[in-house]
Amino acid sequence: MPLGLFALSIGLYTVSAVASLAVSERTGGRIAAIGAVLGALAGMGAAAPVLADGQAVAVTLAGPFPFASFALRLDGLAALMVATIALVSAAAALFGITYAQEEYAGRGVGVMGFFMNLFVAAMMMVAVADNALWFIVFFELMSLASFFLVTFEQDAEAIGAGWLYFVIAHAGSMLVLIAFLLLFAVTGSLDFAAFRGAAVPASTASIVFLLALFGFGAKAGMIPLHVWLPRAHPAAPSHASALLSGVMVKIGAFGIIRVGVEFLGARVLWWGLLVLAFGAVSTLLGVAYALMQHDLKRLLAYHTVENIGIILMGIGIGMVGIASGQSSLAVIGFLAALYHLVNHAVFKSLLFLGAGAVITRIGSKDMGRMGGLLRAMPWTAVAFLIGALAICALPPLNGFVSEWFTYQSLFIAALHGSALVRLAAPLSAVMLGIAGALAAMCFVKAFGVTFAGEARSEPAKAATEVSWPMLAGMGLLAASCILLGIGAPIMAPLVGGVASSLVGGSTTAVADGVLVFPGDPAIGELSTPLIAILLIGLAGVPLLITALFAARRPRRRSSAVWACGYLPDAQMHVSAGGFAEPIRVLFRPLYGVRSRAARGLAAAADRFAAVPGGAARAEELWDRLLLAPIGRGVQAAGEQLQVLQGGDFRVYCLYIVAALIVLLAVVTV
Amino acid sequence: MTGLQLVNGLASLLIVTSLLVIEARGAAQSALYYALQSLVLVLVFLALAATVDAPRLFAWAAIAFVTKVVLVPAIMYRTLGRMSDPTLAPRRFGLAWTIIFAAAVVAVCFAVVSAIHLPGAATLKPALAISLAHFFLGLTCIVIQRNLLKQVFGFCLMENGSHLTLALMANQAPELVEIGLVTDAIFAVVVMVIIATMIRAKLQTLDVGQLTSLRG
Amino acid sequence: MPTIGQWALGLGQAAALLLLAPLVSGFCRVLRAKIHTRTGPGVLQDYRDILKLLKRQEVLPAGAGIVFRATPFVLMASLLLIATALPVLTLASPIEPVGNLFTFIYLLALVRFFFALSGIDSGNAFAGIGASREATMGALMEPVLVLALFVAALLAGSTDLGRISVSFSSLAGGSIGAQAAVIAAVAFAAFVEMGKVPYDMAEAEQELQDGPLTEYSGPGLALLKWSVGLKQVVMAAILIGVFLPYGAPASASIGGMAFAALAFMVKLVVVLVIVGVIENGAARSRFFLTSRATWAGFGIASLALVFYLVGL
Amino acid sequence: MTNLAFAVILIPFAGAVVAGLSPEPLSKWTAQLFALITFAAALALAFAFDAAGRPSLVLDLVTFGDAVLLGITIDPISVLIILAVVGVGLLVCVYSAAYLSLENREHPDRGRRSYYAWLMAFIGAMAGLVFASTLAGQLLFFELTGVCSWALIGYYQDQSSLRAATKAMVVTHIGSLGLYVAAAALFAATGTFALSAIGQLDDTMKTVVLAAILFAAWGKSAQLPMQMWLPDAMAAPTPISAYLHAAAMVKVGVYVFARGLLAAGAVPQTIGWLGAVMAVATMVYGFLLYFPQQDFKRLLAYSTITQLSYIFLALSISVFGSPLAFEGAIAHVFNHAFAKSLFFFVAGALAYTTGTRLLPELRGILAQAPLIGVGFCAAALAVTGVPPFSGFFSKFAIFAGGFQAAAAHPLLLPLLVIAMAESVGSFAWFLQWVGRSVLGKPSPKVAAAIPLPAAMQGVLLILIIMTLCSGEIAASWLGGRPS
Repeated sequence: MPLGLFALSIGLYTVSAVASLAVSERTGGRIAAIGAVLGALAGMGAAAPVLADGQAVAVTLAGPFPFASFALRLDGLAALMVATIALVSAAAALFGITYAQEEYAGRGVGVMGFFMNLFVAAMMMVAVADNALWFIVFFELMSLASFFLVTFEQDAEAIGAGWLYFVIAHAGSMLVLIAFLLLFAVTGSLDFAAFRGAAVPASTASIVFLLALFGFGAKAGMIPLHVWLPRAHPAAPSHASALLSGVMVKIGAFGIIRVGVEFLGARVLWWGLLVLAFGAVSTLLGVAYALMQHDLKRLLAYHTVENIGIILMGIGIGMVGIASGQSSLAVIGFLAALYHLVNHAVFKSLLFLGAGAVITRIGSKDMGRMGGLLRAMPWTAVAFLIGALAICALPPLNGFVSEWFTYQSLFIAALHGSALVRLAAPLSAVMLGIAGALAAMCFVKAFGVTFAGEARSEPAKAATEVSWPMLAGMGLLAASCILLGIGAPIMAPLVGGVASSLVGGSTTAVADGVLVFPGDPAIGELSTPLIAILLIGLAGVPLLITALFAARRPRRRSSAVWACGYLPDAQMHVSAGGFAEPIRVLFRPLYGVRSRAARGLAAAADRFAAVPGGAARAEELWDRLLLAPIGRGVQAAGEQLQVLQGGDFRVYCLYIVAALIVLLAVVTV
Repeated sequence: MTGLQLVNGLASLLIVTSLLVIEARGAAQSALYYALQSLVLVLVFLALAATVDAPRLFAWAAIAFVTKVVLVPAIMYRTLGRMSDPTLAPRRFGLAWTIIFAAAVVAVCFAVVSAIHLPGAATLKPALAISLAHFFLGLTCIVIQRNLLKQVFGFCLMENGSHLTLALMANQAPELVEIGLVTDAIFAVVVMVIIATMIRAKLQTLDVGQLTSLRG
Repeated sequence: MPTIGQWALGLGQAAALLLLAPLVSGFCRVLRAKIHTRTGPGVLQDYRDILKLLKRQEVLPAGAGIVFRATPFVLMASLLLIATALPVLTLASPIEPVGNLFTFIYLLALVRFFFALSGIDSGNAFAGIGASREATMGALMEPVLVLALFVAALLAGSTDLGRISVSFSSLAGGSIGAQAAVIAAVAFAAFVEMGKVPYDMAEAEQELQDGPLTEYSGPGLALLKWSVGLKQVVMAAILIGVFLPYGAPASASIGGMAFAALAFMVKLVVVLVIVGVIENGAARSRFFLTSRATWAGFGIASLALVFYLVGL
Repeated sequence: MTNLAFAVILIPFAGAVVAGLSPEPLSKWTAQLFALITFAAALALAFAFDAAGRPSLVLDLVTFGDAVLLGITIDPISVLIILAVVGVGLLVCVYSAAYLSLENREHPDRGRRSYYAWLMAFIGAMAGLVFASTLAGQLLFFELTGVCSWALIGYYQDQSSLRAATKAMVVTHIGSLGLYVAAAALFAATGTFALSAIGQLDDTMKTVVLAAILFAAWGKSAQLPMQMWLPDAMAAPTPISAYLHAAAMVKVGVYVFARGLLAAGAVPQTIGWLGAVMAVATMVYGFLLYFPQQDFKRLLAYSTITQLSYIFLALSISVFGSPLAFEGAIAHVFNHAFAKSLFFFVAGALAYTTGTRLLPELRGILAQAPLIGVGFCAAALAVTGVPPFSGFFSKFAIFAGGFQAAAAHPLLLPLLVIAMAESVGSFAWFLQWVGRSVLGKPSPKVAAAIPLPAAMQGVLLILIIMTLCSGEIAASWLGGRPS
C-alpha cells in the first residue's frame, strides 16, 4: 500500500510538472501548486504507516538497464525523509501560488512550477532509490532541476552562483559514484541490498566512507565544501530556496547515513569522530559568518551550514556509539540528528518563506532598507519570530528539543566514551553552546533590524501584509514548528524507532507520557508541554501585578524616541553591521580563516588564467612541428619529380617503351 | 630469287620509305610517302602469302590496301595538308644523323632477333628484325621531330612495324584480327588528327615544345 | 510527572524568590552605600520604587511593536520558570522535567533573546547598542557556563540539577580538584550574569542610559527592574543551591526545608557581601577588553575538564 | 535479412548517383527520399533481426581462392550502430536541405548537387563499413569515407576549407596505413582477410594486427598523435561537421577497433595498456584545449576528441576482462552520435540565425530562441554525462566496467580517476558556456537573429528527445542479448 501511495505522489508531481509547461502562465503556476500539495499529501500518506510500524516496503522492477534493476525501498529513514520533503513542499507550493505570480509574472511561472515539482519528485526518489545507478540518476536530476531554479533570475550573479553550485554538486556526485563503484567492484551487483551485507575489506571501506563523506558533504554544505550555499540559496526564488535549504541539504546528511551506517556499518571509530569534527566546525563557522551578513537570505543560508553542522554532530555521535558498541548512545545520537533534520527543514523553510514575503514588499534583500514591518506585516512578523525562536533552540519550540537531544548524546558519549571521545564530546558541546549564543544574537539582529524599529525606506513605509496563500504556507510551517516542539513526547518515539532501525533494532525507550529522556530518565528529563504550560501560567503573575494597579494609571500614550534631546532620525537606528561589530572584533581569529582561504583561491584562479594561453600555443605547436615538416618534405620531393613530367609527350612515349622493355626483361628472367 | 628473298627485300624497302616519311618537309609529302610505304607493306603481305601459302594474308593485304594505302593518307592529306607553322624551329638533327641512327637501330634489331630462338619464323628472321627496327624508327620519328604532325606519322610507322611483325609471326590468324588492327589504326589517326587541329586552333602552334602547359 | 507536593514546593519557591528579589537588590544598594561610607536609601527602597512605577503612566516610543510590550511579561515568566526548578530547599529539583542543565542554559538564552530584541524594537539608538552588548556578553559567557555545567554533570553522571547538587553535597566524590574548579567557574559565570559593575555592559548607566531599559516606563519598567533583580537572585540561587548545597535535606521534610531556607539565606548574604566588595572594588572596564576576562573564565572551566579527564 | 543489409548499403550509393544527376533544386529532395528509404530498410533490418532471435551471422561475398575479400556480418552491434548512422544521416539530409540556402547568414549558398551526392555516398560507405566482416572491406570503406570527407569539407571552396580538406585527407590516410599493415599481416599469417581469422593468430601476431588497427583507429578518430585534422575540419558546412565529425566518420576508427577486439577473443594486455594510456593522454590533451577555444565548433571538435577517447578507454578496459565496459563503449558510440550531432545542429542553427559562431558574442539564446536554448542545454548535459540525459548511462557503464576490471588490475584506477576528473572538468566548462551564452539577456547579435526554418526546428526537437532516450535504447538492445 505505502509504495502505491508513493507512486501516486510521484505521479502527481511529474504530471502536474509537465502540465504546467503546456498551459498559460497563470494556470500553469496554479496547476503546479495544486499538484504539489496533492502529491505532498500522498507522500505523507505513504510515509506514515512505514514510520509508525517500522516495516520496510521494497519493490524491484527490471529497468531498461541489464546491469542495474530499478529497485525502490521505503524503510524508516526514507519514510522520514519523504514525510519531511512532503511537508515542506506542500508549504512551499501554497506559498508559491501567489508569490510566483507577483514576483515573477511574465518570466516563466509555468517553467518555475515545472522545475519545482521535478525537483521535489527527484528528492523523494533519491530517498527511496535502492540501486546505485538510479540513486545517482535522481541525485543529479535533483541538482539539475535546482540549478535552473537558482539561475531563474538569469542575472550575472545568479548565473555565477548557479554555475558554482552545479559544478560542486556534480563533483560531489562523482565522488559518490566512485564510492558506489568501489562497492560494486567488491560485491559485483549495483543493488543496495548487496551493498548492505557486503564484506568490504577495511582499507576500501575507509576510502568509500571518505568519498561518501565528501561527496555528500558537498551537497550538504559542510564547511570546507559550503562555498556554493550562501551564493546559490539567496539567488533562487524564495519558495525554491526554502526547499533548497530546508530539504535538499538533508539529502546530503541522508546520504552519509546511508553509506556510512547502512552499507559500511560504521565499524571504525575515527569515522564518527571525523563527522563530529566536521559538524562542530561547520556549526561554529557557519553561524560566525551568518552574523556578518547584510543580505537576509545569505544570513539564512549560512545558518543552514550551521544547522547541517548540528545534524552531522548527531550523526557523528551515532557512529561513535555503533563503533564503540554502545547501542543506546547510537540510537540517541541518530535520534538527535534525525529529529534536528526534520526540525531544521521546518523552521528554515519557514524563515525563508518569511524572508521571501518581506522581500516581495521591500524589493531588495538588504536588511538596511527594511524596518517597521512589525506593524505593517504582523502575521509574517509573528511567523518569522516563531521561526527565529525555533532556530535559536529556545524552549518550548522544536529547535530546542532536537538540540537538547544533541547535548544529551554528547553528554552520554563523554560519560562512557574512550579517551579521545571524552575530550571531543565536551569540546563539541562547547562549540554548540557558542553557536547557540551566536545564533540567538544573529536572529535578534535579523528579526530586530528587519521587522522592529522605524521603517527605514519608502517601500518599508508602504509595506502591506502579503496575500493569504503565502500566509497559509507560513502558518502551516509555524504550526508544525510548535507541534513538533510541544508534541515531542509523541514525535520522539517515532524518530527513535527510525534511529534504532539504523542501529540494528535494539529498542531504546526515549519517551514516557509527557516526559522525554535520552534512554535513561536518570540522565536527564525534558517535558516541553509542561514547560509551555508553566510559561503561559507564570506569565499570568506579571499580568496580575500590572492589572492590580491598572485602575490608578492614566491611559498609555506614545511619544518620540528619546535621543538625548536631539530629534530622532532613521540613521540613529542600530544597523545590521553595527549590531554584529563586537563579535567581529572579539572573534577576529575566526574570520581570519575565510580571508586566508579567499587569498588561496585568488592565487589558484590566476594560475588557471595561464592555462588557456599555454593550450592555444600547444595547439598550433602540432601544426608547426609535425605537419609543416611533412608538408615541406613532400613538396620538395614533388619538385624533384616534377622534372620527369616535362610536358613533352614525346618523352612520355619513351617512358612507355622503356617500361615495356623492363617488364619483358623481368618476365623472361 | 625465292619468295623469301623478295619478302626481305621489300622489308628493307620499308626502312627507306619510313626514312622518307620522317624527313619529308611538309605534312602532305609525308602523307604521300606514308601511302607508298603502306603499298610496300601490302606487297610484303602478298609476297608472304605466296611464299608461306597463308591464304588469309591475301585478305589482310586487301584490307590493308583499302585502309592504309587509300583511306588514312587521304584523311591526313586533306586535313593536315593545310596546316603549317612558319614559326617552327628547324630540326636539330641533320639528315645524315638520322640515317646513321636508323642503320644502328636496324643492326641492333638484327642482333636481338638472331639471339631469339623462333621455331615458326626461322627463315623470316631478317624481316622480323626489319619490323622491329621499323617500330623503333617510328619511335625516333616521334622523339626527334618537333612538329606535331610528324608525331602522327611516327605513330603510323610504329603501327605498320607492329602490323608487319604480326603478319610474320601469326599469319594463320583469322581476318578478324586484321580488321581489329586496322580499325585501331584508323581511329588512332582520326583522334590524333582531331587533337592536332584543336591544338592548332587553340594554341596557334604545332611545336611540341610549346605544349608543356599540359603537364600535371 | 512531579507530585502535588513537588508542584507546591516549586511554585512556592518561585514566589518566595520573586518576593525576595527587590530585597536582594535593595541590600546590594545599601551595601554599596556603606562601602561609599554613606547611609544609602534603605533596604526596602526597591519595593517602593516598583510600587511607584506600577502606578505611573506608561509612555511608549513611536516605533515600538508587540515585542517591546510583551518582553517584561516573557522575562518574568521564564525567570519564574527557572526559579521553580532550582534545588534550593531540597537536594532534588522540585520539578524534575524542567530542572535540567541544558533547559536552564536555554531558558537563560530565551531571557537574553527577548531582552535584546526589546532593545532593538524600542527604536532607541542607545537601546540598540545595549541590546548588541547584551547579546555579545551572552556569546562570551556561553562557553564558560556550558563547559562548567557540562563537567559538573559528568562528575554527577547526570544532567539533572538535583542529582548534580547531591553529588556536590557529598564532597567525597573523589575528584575534589575538578569540583573546586567547577565551583570557581560557575561562580565567575554567575557574577558576570548578575551584571555587576565590571560586567553591567548592557545597562551601563553612564554610557547607555540603562541600555534596553531606556524606553521603558511605568509598569513595564517596574516589571523589568523586578525581573533583572529576580535574575540576579536566580543566578545566586543556582550557585548556592546546586554547588554549595550544604544544609539542604535529601528528602522534602518540613523541618529539613526550614533549616535549608535559613542556610540558604545565610549563604546568600555571604555571597552578596563578596559580590558587593568585588563590585565596588573594581573599576569600569572597556567593553572590547571584557573578552580577556571571559576567556580567563573559560580557562578555569577547561581546567576543570582536564582535572575531570585526568581523574583528579 | 541479408538482402535488407545489402539494401542499406546500396540504396545510398544509388541515391548518390541520382542526387548527383538530378537538376539542382530536386537534388536535395531526392537525397532526403533515399535517406528515408535507407533508414526504413535499416529499421526493417533491426526488427527482422530481433524477430529472428538475433542470430549473429557472417556472409562471405567475394572470395579469391581461399582468401575472403569482402563479406558482411550482422550482429547486435552492427545493427545498433547502423541505426545510429543511418538515422543521423537522414536527419542531416533534412537539416542540410534547410541549412544550405541563401538566407543562411553565415554561408549563403545554393546547396549544390555535389554536396548531396557526396553525402549519400558517405552514408553508403558508412553502411558498408559497419557491415564489413573483413579487414579488406573495412579498408575499402575506410578510404571511401576519407574521400567523401575530403570532398565535403572542401565544399565551400574557400582557401581555408580546401586546406582543411587536404589536411584531413592526409592525416586520415596516414592513419589508414595501419589498416594496410593489419590486412597484410593477417593475410600473410592466415591467408584470408576475414576478421574471424584474427582469433587464430598467436599472441605476437595478434598484437601486431591489433596495434596496427589501433593506429588506424587513432588516425580516423582523431586521437592524440593524429588529432590535429579534426578542429580544422570544422571549416565544413555544419551539417557535415555534425554528421561526419561527430556522429559517423570519427566513429569509424572506434568501430574498427571494436570489431578487431571482438574478433580477437583473448586480447594480449599490451594492447589494453597502450589503448588506455593513449586514451587518457588524449582526454587530458583535449580537455586542456577547451579553454582557448572561442569558436563554438572548434570547442565541439575537441569535445568530440575527448568523448572518443572515453570510448577507446572503455574498449581498452574491456581487454582486461570486463564485458560491461565493452557494452558501455558501444552504447557511448550510440549516445554520443545523437548528443554531439544535436550540439552541432545547435551551432548550425546559431550560425544560420545570427551569422556568428563565436561564443562570446552569443548571449541570452534561451530568451531569443527557446528551442535552440533548450537544445544547447540538452546537448551540453548529454555530452558531459549528466543524468537523465543519455551520456550519463553509457559513461556509468564504462566506469562500472572500469572499476570491475580495476579490481584485478589496480593500475587502472588512476586512469579511471583522471577520466572522471576530466568528465567533471568538461562539465564545468560547458556549464560555464551554458551560463554565459544560453541564459541572461540577449546580446545584439542574438537579438537580431532571424527565425529558424521549420525543418531545422524539427530535427532539433527529434534529437532532443533522442538524447533523453538513446541511453535506454542502447543499453536494453546490447544488454538484452539472449544469453
